Amino acid sequence: MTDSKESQAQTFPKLLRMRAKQSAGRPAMREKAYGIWQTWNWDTFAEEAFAFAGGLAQLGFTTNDKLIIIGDNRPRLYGAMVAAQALGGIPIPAYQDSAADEIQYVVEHAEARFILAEDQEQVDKALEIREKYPQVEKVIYSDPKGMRGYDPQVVVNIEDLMERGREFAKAHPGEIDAQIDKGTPADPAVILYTSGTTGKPKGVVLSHSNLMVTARNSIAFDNISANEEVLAYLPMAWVGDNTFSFAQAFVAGFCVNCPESASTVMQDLREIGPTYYFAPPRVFENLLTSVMIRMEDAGAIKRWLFHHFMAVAKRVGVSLMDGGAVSVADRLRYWLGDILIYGPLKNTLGMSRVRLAYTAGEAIGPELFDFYRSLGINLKQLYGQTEATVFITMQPDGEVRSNTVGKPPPGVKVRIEDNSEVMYTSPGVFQEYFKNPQATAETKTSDNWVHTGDAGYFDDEGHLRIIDRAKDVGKLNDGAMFAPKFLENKLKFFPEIKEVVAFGDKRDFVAAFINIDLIAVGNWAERNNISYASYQELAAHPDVYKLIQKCIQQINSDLVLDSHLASSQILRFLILHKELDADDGELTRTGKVRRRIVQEKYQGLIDALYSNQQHVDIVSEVTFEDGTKGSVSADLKILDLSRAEQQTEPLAKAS
Amino acid sequence: MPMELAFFIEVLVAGLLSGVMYSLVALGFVLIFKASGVFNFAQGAMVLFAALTFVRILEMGVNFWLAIAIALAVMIVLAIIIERVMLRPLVAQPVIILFMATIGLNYFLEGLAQGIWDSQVHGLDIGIPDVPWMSLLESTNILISLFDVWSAVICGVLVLFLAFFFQKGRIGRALRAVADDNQAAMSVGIPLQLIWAIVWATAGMVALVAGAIWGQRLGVQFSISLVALKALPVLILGGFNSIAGAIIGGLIIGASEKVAEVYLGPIIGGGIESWVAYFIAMLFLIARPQGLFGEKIIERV
Amino acid sequence: MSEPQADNIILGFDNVSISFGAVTALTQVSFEVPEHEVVAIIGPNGAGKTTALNVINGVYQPTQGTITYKGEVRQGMRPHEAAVQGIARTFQNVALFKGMNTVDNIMTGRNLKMKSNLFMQGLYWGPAQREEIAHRQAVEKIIDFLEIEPVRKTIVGRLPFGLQKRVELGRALAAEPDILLLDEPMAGMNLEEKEDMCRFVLDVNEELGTTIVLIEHDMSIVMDISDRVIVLEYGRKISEGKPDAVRNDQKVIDAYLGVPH
Amino acid sequence: MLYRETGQFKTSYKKDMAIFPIRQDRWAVVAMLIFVVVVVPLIATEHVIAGYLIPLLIWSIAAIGLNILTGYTGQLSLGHGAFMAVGAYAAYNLASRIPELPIILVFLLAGLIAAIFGVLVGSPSLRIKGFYLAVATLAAQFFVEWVFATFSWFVGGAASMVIDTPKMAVFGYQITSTLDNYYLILGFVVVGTLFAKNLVRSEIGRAWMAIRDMDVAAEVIGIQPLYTKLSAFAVSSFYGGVAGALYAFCYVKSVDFTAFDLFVSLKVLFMIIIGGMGSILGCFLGATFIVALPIILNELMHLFSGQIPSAMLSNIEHMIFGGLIIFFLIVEPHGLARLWMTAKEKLRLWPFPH
Repeated sequence: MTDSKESQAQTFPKLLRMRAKQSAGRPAMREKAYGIWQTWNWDTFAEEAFAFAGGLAQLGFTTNDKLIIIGDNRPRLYGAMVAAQALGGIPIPAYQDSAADEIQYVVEHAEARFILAEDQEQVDKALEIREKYPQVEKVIYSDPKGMRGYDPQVVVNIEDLMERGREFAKAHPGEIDAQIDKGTPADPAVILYTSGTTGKPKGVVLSHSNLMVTARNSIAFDNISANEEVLAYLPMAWVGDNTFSFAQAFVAGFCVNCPESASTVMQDLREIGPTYYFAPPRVFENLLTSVMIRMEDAGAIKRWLFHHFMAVAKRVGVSLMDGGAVSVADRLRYWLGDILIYGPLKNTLGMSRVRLAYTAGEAIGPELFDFYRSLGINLKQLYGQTEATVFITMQPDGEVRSNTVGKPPPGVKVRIEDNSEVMYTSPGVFQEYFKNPQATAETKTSDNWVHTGDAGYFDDEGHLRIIDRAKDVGKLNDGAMFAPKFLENKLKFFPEIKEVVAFGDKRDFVAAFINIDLIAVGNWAERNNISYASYQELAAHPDVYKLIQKCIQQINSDLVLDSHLASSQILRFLILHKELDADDGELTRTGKVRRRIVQEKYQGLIDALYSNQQHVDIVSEVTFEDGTKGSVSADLKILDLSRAEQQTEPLAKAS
Repeated sequence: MPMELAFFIEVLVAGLLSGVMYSLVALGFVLIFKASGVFNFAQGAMVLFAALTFVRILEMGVNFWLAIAIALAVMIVLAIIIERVMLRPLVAQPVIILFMATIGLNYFLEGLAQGIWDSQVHGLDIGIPDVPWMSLLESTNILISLFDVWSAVICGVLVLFLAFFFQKGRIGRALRAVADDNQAAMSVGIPLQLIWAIVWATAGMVALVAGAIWGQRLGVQFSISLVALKALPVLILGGFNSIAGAIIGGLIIGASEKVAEVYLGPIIGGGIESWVAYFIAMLFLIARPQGLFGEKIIERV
Repeated sequence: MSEPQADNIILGFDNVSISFGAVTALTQVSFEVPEHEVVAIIGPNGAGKTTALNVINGVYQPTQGTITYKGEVRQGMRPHEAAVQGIARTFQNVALFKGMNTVDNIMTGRNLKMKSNLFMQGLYWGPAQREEIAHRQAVEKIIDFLEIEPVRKTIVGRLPFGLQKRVELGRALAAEPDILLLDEPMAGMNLEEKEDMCRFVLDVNEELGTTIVLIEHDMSIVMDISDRVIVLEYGRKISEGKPDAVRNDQKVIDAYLGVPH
Repeated sequence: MLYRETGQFKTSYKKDMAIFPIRQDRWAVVAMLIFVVVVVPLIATEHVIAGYLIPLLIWSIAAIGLNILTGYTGQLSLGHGAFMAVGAYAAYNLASRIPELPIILVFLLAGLIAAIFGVLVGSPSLRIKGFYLAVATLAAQFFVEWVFATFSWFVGGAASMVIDTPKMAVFGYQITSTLDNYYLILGFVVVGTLFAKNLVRSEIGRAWMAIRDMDVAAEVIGIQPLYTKLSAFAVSSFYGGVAGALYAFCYVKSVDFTAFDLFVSLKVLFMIIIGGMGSILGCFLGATFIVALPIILNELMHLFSGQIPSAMLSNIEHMIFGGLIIFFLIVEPHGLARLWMTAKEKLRLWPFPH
């Protein structure tokens, strides 16, 4: 991007003002609402955003004020981010499915006076917060459904506010523009509260420059154009969404599409057919699981076609994409497969038009990764953090590997500490943790290098490989390295296994908790005439134990081949009686296991794993959907596995 | 008796006598409609099939009564086959689908009947002389064919027998239960399939009688399959699901059709018997949509 | 119990009786429905509740007595005329058009507001197309309101019962009625669906000011959402009033407990 | 498989409510149009066009008419042949008595006259329903047959009761060749199909279907039963009338009351049942099936044994025809259109089963 005007626009309000002129008539945002894709062009989008800014100003919103934004991905909420920025304020998107008390911490910590809540549900949360934290002055809502009987002094409709803004702009022309002009690149553009695995969330302050420069660099890195279509379906509070659906969209000028509701994401994805797609490994995994389950029900011919051509794709698909040597016969086979299977499959997955797809957040199973790539979807990995404004390393086209996360893009420097921890410095390095200088100092060195907390190394090709959280990497009692994440990810690639927590640090051997995948195992159970009433019942079934045992044995025999990890074989396991749940604090809101909390909560189970017991009783507390708490008790079986021995054939040894 | 009056009575009685035949055919429709909700369009083809079977067996030199018995057996077998092959697989379908199937059946049976027995005109003599009833002619100056009287008597007996058979007794109760609600009837153990086979076999018997009588009149040939259409106005008038309606309706239609044909026909062009019965029935229906004996339908919502 | 003011009565029954042959379904029933209220009709099975609704919207004509609607005594009104006059309703067993999808079903509710003639519709040109689109917009608002977006284009025959009830409510709402008759809107629903349905009913009543007459068996729902309750038994009104008062009425308790009389 | 809809999103109701919202369908329709307009005249022999395609197209129009009444509105009719007859005779009388009328207008007026007749026949439909109404339409069928067989005024006094149709010209261009007739009919088919498709997706179409699916509920939500049913009768018999006129003028080139007997009514009914009730596409599929079936049966039987007497041949044809109808109703009571829909759905979901 060498547009001179664009490089002058160094804050998002300025950039939007420019887009409104330069890209008028081109779609900026769409939202599936009332049955069709309602479209905001850049000019109308900007007009609404700045009208809202005017309205906010009328409410007394001013420099350094915080605007808490709670809701699904909606054009108006994105507009509100710019509106807050235009007045020198800071938008703080919050996770929309968080409970009121979780958001309350953010509101209080940020000392916010204004909350923008998407709909009645969020307004109720906001008012609940306000009861305990009356400093909240106004709650603005965008979806008027059910909104009656609320105190008009506190609860305000965004449309009314925009109207007031427009009147204000008429009465004071140039006022908002003047405010926008005051903004500088170093101003904070957004505060993103990271849920973190421990302790209270920290507010990562990112400046306009952070977002804009990294966006510009990444756009250049992948040749992203103004013609991309993306689907904004991941939480606005997550840094990735801020980058992909906001910063990159503004800089490149492409169109962001907001799904109708969480339940229609797949359908909306198919309709839009994004060209640029982002999803965490979990989503790709779920999609693959659903593909496999749906194929189970297909007729024999279709199943045969599917498996036959998927085998072809597995063999040649990836090298075709990477420009490797493929025989003409295989090219022909792949072409036929594309007509019969890959094309239709991508179509049903909504990925026909995907030109560029990224996954990040967690390691992705190599087979999962290769599955998508072999279909001809240009799926790549990147490694990033909120503190880095996402990008630390990215995979360049043609250098995509399943087990590494790529190279640092231009502008980013990465080094590995002696304890294997990865550190980086880049234009995206965050300003500070909001109101937390101590944490800032712990994470960021004075010369702007950031501790990632991840352990990794550069391989021979110069690609970074992340093994685990630095603090989680431990040692077994025999001195061998123990990287739980690595084991867990390997196991999680089995569709039957949803979640794994592995233990082994300062232990004699590795043991694990397993969560089965209710859909995949349920389907398997149905086919095998195993009846069950609940997750708990299914999880405790002896045949299910056998099923999982087989998976683990397979992993064990893989591990035995790796000299560093041979000791990490899982020798005992149990299947948890409940699914790990974010509502119970066992997972983060982004779905990562909170290892420490799990360890504390299930200490009894861990002790049992390292005893001779063949089963163990457990009573645990659960939080139901309506917020009430209850307890679940169960008697869990523990299964032993024999240690796999390396084959003593000389060939295997030689390799 | 004056000529005009005698002539009118002649016309009226002839109409009534042919009306009995309409009643019989209409009864075939009604029974099937009550049992399965189907308007059996193949009734005409069944008449043709039964008559052809009968006449060809007779022509082989088989004894009259044996021929009747064989033809009847054929019609019963046919009914069972129809139930097995056609009705059973269509049990849950909308009535219009069943109706269409009977039209298909109509084509099939026409083809089958003429394919097996050929499509020539076959003369048939069932032993009733088609001569005037002399004593009546002499005493009252009214000319009525003995054949009409005898065939009316045969039909009338059959009609009364069937009406009794299907109104009273176990079969009758079962039939009514089926007519009210297929599913409910099945759930209390009434063998739906058996009921269907019985009503279709009965329709086959009706077809045989109608075919035999009409066959002597017109010769057994394709056109006697149209006789069944004559019964349709009776159904409108009497109601698709009323046995009594079929009887009374048949008489009304028979009489009024003849009267209209004789007195109205010459005025407006003749050949009006193809539609006039329908018009009479229609006029009646507009006044009373549920037919003569149909119950007023209270629509439940 | 306070008598409603005469000037805000939208619907009145005065000594209404109806019989089918020998069966008398309603006997001299009188009541009044004040505008903007939620009125529940309750009573044991066969009490004549559905018949009362059928009389209101013209499916049946009363044998005796008069019905006053919007201040005028009504005579021989056909159901479609009632619809034009602002009376909409839903049915106990869901009477959707099973061959059509959700959008089209709700669109039929707006048919009476559509003016294009047949020829223009066949051309689908200009005003006819604009009219279709305008009404589609209105229908989409209802779909949004009832939260049935995911099944927008699903043939309603394939929907679960609870959703069908919602679509049917949508179809009734599409006519923008002044008075909405709901025949057991929550029958056959689970608790969550019932709660949703209650919310919709109250929203309609409060946001649009629509008068609602509903039949419901679930007493807790009746007590929660209705302003006024009418109790029928064997075609006669045995009680009427505020929910609390009716609940404590001995005659009602007897009727529900089945005390012989 | 071929249906790849990813990326086909609608940003306006106009696009969402289009007749063919899926791009692949639009291509298929355009390809079909090019085929029938350009390719068919190039590759088909005169015999094929005159003997097969022209009747196929005319039957399609007739089937659209009956499908509107029976498939969309749920009013069973056994008198569609009567409406066709009225159209044919009306067209003949208009064309021969007022020669200056443009022929297209003649056909449209003929349709209109048939529509008026249809409204008359349908007028009892408010009171009588189901098979009663079907028998009422049967009455119309017999009545019309009788009228045209009895009064020679309708054929300009011709004693044979059958008469040739006059010559036709469109905007001064004489319609003489088979291809001229083909294009004239094709024009009616295209416009008529579009018109019908628009009707069934509009207010009136929804009213028809509402009456069909649940007439009490339809009335309760404000649909006037009488107007709705009569409009269906009117539109239905309009199409029937135009089809009848085209049949007489462009296919058999004479008006003959025996050409529109009860079996014609049944034939059209078969078309919509086999093609698919409540589907415009089904009208074409059904007409194709009914036109093609005897041809195929004939060819097949000639192939296997040339020496079967023709009477026997006709009987076997009847049996196969009737048997196929029953078979078809058992296997797919919703007709070819439903089969097509299912196939399409499968193609959309391919390789997944659901």
